Amino acid sequence: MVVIARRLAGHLVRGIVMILVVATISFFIVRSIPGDPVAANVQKLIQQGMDPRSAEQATRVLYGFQPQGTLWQQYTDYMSGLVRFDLGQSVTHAGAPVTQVLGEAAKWTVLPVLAGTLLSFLIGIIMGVYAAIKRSGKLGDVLAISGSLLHGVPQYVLGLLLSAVFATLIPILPADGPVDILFEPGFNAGYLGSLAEHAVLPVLTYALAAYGGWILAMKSSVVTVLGDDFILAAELRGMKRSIVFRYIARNAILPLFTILALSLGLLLGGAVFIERIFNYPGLGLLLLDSITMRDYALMGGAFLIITASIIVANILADLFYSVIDPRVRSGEEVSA
Amino acid sequence: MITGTGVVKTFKQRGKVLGAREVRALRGVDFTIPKGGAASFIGESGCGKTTLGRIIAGLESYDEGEILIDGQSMSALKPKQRQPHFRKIQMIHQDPYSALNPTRTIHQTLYAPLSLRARQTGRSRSWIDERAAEVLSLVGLDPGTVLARYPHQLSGGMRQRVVIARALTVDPEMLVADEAVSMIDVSLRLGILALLKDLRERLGVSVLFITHDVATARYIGDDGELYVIYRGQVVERGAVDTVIADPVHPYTQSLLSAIPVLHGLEQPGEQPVTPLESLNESQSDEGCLFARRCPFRGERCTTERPLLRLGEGIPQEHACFYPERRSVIARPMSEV
Amino acid sequence: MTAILETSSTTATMRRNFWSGVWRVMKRKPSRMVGAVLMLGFVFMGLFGPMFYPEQLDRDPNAITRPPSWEHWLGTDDQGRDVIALVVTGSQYVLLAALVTAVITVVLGTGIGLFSGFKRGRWDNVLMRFTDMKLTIPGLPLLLVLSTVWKFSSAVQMGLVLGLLGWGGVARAVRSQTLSLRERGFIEAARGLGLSTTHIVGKELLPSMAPYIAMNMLIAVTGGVYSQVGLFFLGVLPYESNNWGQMLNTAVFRSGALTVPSALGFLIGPLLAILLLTLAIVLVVDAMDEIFNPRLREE
Amino acid sequence: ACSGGSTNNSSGSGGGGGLFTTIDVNRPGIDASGPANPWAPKGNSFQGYNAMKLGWVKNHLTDPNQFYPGIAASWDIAPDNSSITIHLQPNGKWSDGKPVTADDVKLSLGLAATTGSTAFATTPGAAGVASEVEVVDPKTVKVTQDMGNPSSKFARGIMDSWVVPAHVWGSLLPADFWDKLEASRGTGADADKAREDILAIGQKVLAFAPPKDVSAGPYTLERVNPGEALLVKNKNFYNASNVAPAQVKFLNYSGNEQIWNYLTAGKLDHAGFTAAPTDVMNRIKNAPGSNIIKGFSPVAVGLAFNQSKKPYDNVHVRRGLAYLIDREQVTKVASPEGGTAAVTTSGIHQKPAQEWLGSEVSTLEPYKHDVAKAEAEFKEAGLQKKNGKWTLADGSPWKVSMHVPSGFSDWISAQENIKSQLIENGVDAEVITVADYPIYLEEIAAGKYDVGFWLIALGPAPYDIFQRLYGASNGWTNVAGKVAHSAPGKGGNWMGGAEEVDVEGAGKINPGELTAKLNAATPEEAKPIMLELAKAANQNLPVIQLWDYVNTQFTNTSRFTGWPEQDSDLLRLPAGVWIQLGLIKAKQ
Amino acid sequence: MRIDGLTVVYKTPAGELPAVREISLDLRPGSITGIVGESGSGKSTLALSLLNAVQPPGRIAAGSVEIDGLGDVVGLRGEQLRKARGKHIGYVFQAAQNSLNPLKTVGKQLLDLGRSHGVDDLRGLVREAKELLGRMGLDGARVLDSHQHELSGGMRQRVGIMLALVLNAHLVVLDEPTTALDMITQANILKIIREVHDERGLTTLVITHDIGVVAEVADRLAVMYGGRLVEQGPTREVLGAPRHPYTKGLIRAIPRLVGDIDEARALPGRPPTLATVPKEGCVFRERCALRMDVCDTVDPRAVADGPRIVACHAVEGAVDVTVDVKEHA
Ligand SMILES: Nc1ncnc2c1ncn2[C@@H]1O[C@H](COP(=O)(O)OP(=O)(O)OP(=O)(O)O)[C@@H](O)[C@H]1O
Ligand SMILES: Nc1ncnc2c1ncn2[C@@H]1O[C@H](COP(=O)(O)OP(=O)(O)OP(=O)(O)O)[C@@H](O)[C@H]1O
Ligand SMILES: [Mg+2]
Ligand SMILES: [Mg+2]
Repeated sequence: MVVIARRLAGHLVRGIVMILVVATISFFIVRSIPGDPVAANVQKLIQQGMDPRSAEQATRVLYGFQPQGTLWQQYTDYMSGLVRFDLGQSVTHAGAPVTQVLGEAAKWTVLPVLAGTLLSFLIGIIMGVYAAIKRSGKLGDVLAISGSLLHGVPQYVLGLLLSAVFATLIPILPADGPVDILFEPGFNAGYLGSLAEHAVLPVLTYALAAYGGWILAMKSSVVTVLGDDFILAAELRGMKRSIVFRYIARNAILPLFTILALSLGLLLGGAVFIERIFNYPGLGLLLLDSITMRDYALMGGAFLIITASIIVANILADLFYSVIDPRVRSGEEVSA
Repeated sequence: MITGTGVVKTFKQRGKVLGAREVRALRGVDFTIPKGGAASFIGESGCGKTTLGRIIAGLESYDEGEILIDGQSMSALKPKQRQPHFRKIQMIHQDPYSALNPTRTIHQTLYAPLSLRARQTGRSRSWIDERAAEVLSLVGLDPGTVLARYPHQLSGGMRQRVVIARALTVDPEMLVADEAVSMIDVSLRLGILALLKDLRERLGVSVLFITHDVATARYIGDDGELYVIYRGQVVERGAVDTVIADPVHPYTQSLLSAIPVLHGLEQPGEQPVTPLESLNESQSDEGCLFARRCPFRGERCTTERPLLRLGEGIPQEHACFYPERRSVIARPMSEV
Repeated sequence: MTAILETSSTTATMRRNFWSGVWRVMKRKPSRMVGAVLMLGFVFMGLFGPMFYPEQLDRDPNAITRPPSWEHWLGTDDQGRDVIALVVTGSQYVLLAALVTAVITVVLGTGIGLFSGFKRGRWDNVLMRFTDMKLTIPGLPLLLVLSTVWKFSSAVQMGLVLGLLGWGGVARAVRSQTLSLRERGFIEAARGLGLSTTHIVGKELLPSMAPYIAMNMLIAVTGGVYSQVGLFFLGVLPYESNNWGQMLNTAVFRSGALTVPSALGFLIGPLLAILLLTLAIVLVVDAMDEIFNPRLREE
Repeated sequence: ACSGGSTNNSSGSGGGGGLFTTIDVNRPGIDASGPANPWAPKGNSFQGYNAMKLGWVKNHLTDPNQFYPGIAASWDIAPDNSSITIHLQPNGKWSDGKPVTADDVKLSLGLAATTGSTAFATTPGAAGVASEVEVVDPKTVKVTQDMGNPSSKFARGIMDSWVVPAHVWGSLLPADFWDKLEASRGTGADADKAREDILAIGQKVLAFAPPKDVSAGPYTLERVNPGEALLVKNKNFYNASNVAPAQVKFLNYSGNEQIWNYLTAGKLDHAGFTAAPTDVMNRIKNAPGSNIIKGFSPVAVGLAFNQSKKPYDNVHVRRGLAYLIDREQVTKVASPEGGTAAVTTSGIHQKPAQEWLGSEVSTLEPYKHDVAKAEAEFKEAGLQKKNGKWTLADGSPWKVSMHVPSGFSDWISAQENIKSQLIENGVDAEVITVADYPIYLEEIAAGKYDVGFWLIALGPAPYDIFQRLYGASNGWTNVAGKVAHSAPGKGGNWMGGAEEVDVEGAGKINPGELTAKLNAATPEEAKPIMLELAKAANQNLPVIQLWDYVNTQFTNTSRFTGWPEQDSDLLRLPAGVWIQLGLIKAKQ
Repeated sequence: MRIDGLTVVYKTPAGELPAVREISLDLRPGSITGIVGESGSGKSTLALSLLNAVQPPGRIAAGSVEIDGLGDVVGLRGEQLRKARGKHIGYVFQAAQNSLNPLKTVGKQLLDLGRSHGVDDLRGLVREAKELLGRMGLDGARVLDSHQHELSGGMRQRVGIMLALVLNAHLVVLDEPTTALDMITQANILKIIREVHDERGLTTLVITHDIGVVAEVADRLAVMYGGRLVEQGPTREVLGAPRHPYTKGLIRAIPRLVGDIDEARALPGRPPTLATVPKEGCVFRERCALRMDVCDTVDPRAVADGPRIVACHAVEGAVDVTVDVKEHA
């Protein structure tokens, strides 16, 4: 327990430092972005029919939410706000706190990412075991190559292909946002059904994209474990196949849990493509929008939260690992 | 000649974040290896033999103490200046496979140090080739067949000879052979031992032999000295045959008792010594390090640390308050 | 003297053996041949493809986003240009950028990994903390944010940025390889023999890692292709010449490839190119895995 | 004086019920946490549905001051534009049952002043600003214009204002607000302070989230999720009996391609203007019930030159390019449905041009696609043709480098097409996309581009039309009615035009000053000025007008009927206005 | 246990090559038999084939392994085979260091073992295990509660032995039980093996490359070379008077603690690998001082002389009392 607590403390310290560093980086990157959002907004209003002067005034009001002061002042304000979980106000959301906007979007990223990851994880590890057992046969080859291919193909290619097939050629699945508004939100069949229906394509894309990685990781993990002496030893002791299988599975899955947590974190960042393709209003899309709208605070916040989630996932992965692996639990170094 | 006095080495295992574990690998070791002489370090696994060997070969730093090579103090020199001195001491690794670069032919392996030497002494390319052939012949290999090969095309014994040949390219004054034969087939072992002995006699190279197998130590040269090391401390030191025949330290005695008896050929020793419990690294450092395992321990042993000394009419140095000769080793049937 | 002659001749044999080994590995599975052929195809396409087309592609304002036909196997784009011609001419930008990405990734990654793993100590600590941080910051969002600051106006610049962002993984891997090789006797022996660091790194370490680095390089190529195509697809990057990502973007967001099947060819073109490139690299890496497997060389 | 148009008073069932599905194309992303606040950029206030204005601006070719009734049932505009008296709907009510009163209007106009509004600008000397808002009786408000710097658009500025309930929003304005507003239009420290205060209030207004949507419109907001918003019928709406759809579903706009999908699937009852490639358009047309209504859109796009850069400083080069570019082809490739190739380049959309200039239009040079003429112009400009390629006078290479913000699909297609056309005729060209619109605007204003696209002819007010050509972008600033000009490359003059231009048939004119005059001119006064400016634009060619936009509205007749006619002046208004006016009926 | 004509082949790129060839060996009940051989001589392969557990790409090509009360193991399949393992034959793994599941405590693995073999009285099993561990000088309760990484090499090896014996197997195979242990631990383990063997009346097979180990514990000694058994007999006799030239050479090559150093000699040449084992004739001839022409072509038969069996043409000629050992193809 002491070991875990110590690890936790260490991770927290490092995690916090990382987040501060990332926040600093993102702050300065974001501030150095060219392009004048004020001018852009004025032009936009003019094109919508407002006359130039009122467009300017309207824009001034709007951009009053932009932080003021020297760069250094802005930076210290930003950092001290960060400590209070205050990421500033979003310009495009008329001064709504960035955290609130992010929270709203995060829901819609977490849902499909979680579902997709878990789905692909389950299927991936099962197929990975197969691929490992049949590794010298045709089936193993096919599984491995298809795994590599899926792993290799970028998400947007999968997303576009799925979209082209299921939303364009045979339009049986929606690709327009997360849920149909007509259903009263809550725990009712209509709402949940609509939620599920809308989630099919994005989740499938996540799942397919991640599945390849799982199958490869599981395969190599199982192959390693199969080569471990204790498996042969268990067989030679006449252990039941089911028990031997459990030995293999548990030892093989263990390293994958770390990757699982990591990939959850990474997927949050990679969600941009899928959210763009399927109009899923999550963090990725929010980041993309905030960039085109030059909503500095929102952009910085979205970037930060995506990064922070990865850092947190890292920490959780490590802690989880130390809970399930007795070697780590007792403080012994285990090489990944 | 190389001498060491009070060499101390402590490994700090860096903990994850907080706290570090210390391993006291060497606790003040003195040794002298004369030019052309031989010395053997024996001891249980983890007692610090390899560490000491590496320190002597200049591959590891030490925390305290002094090492003199031909009278020159190493601590007084800058790392760069030490190098030529340490080059006179070459290490022969335990695993002859990993000691050779699998991607380079034997010729390439030998060529690199030779060309360095040729450059330093202004000799021609042809000298390099002559010398490469020469060192190979010295270790009993046929240059014609061996030079063009890759390590994996050679047997373990041949590889080990190549390793020795490579060490010879820099005209070393001393070879440090760390478990140099333990990974070599039984039938070939003696060949390597004989080779080392031969090199000693013919080239005047001194040999430091590190092993846990006392019998092999004897084959390097019966005129050599045997250092029995226990938990980073020399507990007995003397001429090889003296120590083998008349060990006085209980630890030496238990080491020798542990040597299997060739029942058809030998008669077991009369007073075998078996330690009371097995080695436990974390036990206290107070008193004699061996006290807890020693069947003969007295009162003093738990409170006071015995130092290596001569005395009590015993020809070898020993670190025991109650030294006593015991006949532990097996005797050939013919002698009985 | 004889030794030298013999050595060179035997090294030649060794090399021949190596290539025959390669051949054997390739032959073992026909898929690998497919991979190699595809790979060569892409290299050829990147190098010479554009030569087969006029600098200004033929266009036909009366036949924009046409579905595949005999004349245009994958249809036409929004300017009435042949999609295949676009894929081929667009490959140069994509592959060049990917190559630059890969080279920088591998050079930086290997350099830093080697340095860090070899020097250890403080530098290692600093570099690895830095690498850790790079690895933690998700690439795509960072690229998105960076794309607003940086004008990736040429393929080389694009590759440069992607490379600068991408070396973390390789550095990590190379470092751990270096650390494990360091522990191997032969590196220690080389140090004991007083061989120079240049020799140790250049002649002993690098060759042992070469296959590994080569594989990383291939994978970095795909990474490079995906990131830049992805960025163009999202439309956050300006472009001057056509490339696959811009094609995807145009097809989806301007030509309605996801709305009308007639423009689907326009979408399929670049998608197919990416799929085939991935396939080629997957298959080749699969083969390399075995070619460089020491167990195979044992035989 | 004008009076409000008639509402469809045919009482009765209105063919009620049904779900009306639409999309707000002007605002990407429906934000689930957005407040029902018409000023908030991501608010969930939908114009014409749950957000009401005093009146709804008609899509008129030339007159900016024509409206359909909204909160106001009728209005009287003083002949000299000095005031407007607004009569509210007699039985106008908020959705919570409270009546809509003149106080609500006054508060709303105050709120408008804080967030930036034409009629309530806080800059000193601004044109067309209200000097007083007077509550005449509970259902009547009178607003007076400050005649120091009048604008013909004054009435529009008032009528085109949101109205929100005072009992919900009242706390936002401090008691001394109107004095502050007054003060803010002056100069000096007090005025600065007042402006600061108003700015601060404006921000509060923008961020204000009413606890509940209280609307005087036909609908109130029921719920929102990130993709969609649902509105339900407001029983207290003054014309509720004529509002047919019981519910309105607003879809999220995340890109044109998505609207295309909805339209081809026949999902939307109405969608505003969305550019679509031909194939897509054909599919949309083939969707069951699909109904496309086209009408006037007071915008045109032009290829603008930076005259500080060679060779674009030479008018013959610009003319040569005008001859060389086949505008028909460009339009066909880039915006076949959303635009018509500009007949000529006058700075005015073709339709109002006809109204303003009448037969004079034909005197303008049409710049019909003509390679020979183009070459002649190039020669005149001193350009040389070598090996079939045009070079600058000194023989150095010439490349027409066009910039375009990425994501502007029709513009990109157009430039790609222009590029091909130019190259085919020996003029080297390239298209460079710019990451996004903000950067594009910043860089074009900084004079970094040689050539780029620029929206022009933003009608219907004459001043607005030419301000795009002879306004800030070309060096003229109009502060408090005083016109000044900056030299090319300075003070935002990125088009690099000279202060005076020679116009055949008019002599030397100062187009900036002429444009400024349009602000307060009556239609009769405006006409000759418009002609002079059109000539200037036509001959001097600061931009080549490529196509005039066509407003394309997509509707679907499967579920509802009563859609506006082609070219209706309702077309640029959201369907919510059509609904509240009682036009839309459920299909029987 | 009787091993008869056992041949095990591995599939390699050069075809199927025998790693164990026509080995016949009797293990007398209650005896400890030691098999020595250099690396690659086929010891582990032989040991695995006794449990019919040769791993692919290897397979048992011929021969039988008869075990009293079980029949021919080579013919066993599936459940039968599984039940035989552990219950009838205990196996102590070559790398017993790693023969435990790193994620489970020893106790849990013990219970798994019990369940696998249908032991109803799991408490009894635990008690038995503690007793065994205690017998080997360990604190049973603590060890059962430990994970693999909490045990030292010697302790793990003892746990391995415990797991092999806890189901009352009477036949125990130990593959390199002391490799990678240091001298003192090795001595301890060997002592334990001897004692447990005697107490339980086991039939034990110890496989090692170290003659010393065999000499210390085994009653009978068999020498393997290139996949063949070249000599077998009572340990003391074989060591005292080796007959096969390989055995002789091997014994001569052992460094000794006393006596003349120079008497020790290395064997010339090097041991064969799977690919270099001669297909016909004597496998040892390349390194043999007594090589004759017949050695090149004819496989020497294993010839018994009392308790001793030798397969060498040179010895065959010298010994006249020859009894044929069953020959199998
Ligand atoms: N690099 C290192 N970091 C930390 N501890 C180390 C390191 N090298 C050795 N040690 C520790 O120092 C002690 C002595 O190790 P050393 O390798 O010298 O023993 P040895 O006598 O050679 O053992 P063996 O017979 O197993 O080779 C051991 O406890 C070991 O764990
Ligand atoms: N999976 C395999 N595939 C091919 N050959 C194998 C395989 N396993 C073992 N061999 C070969 O079979 C021969 C006998 O191997 P085995 O492991 O039985 O030897 P061993 O006597 O136990 O050696 P060691 O002392 O190294 O454990 C060796 O030549 C080895 O190379
Ligand atoms: Mg060691
Ligand atoms: Mg073995």
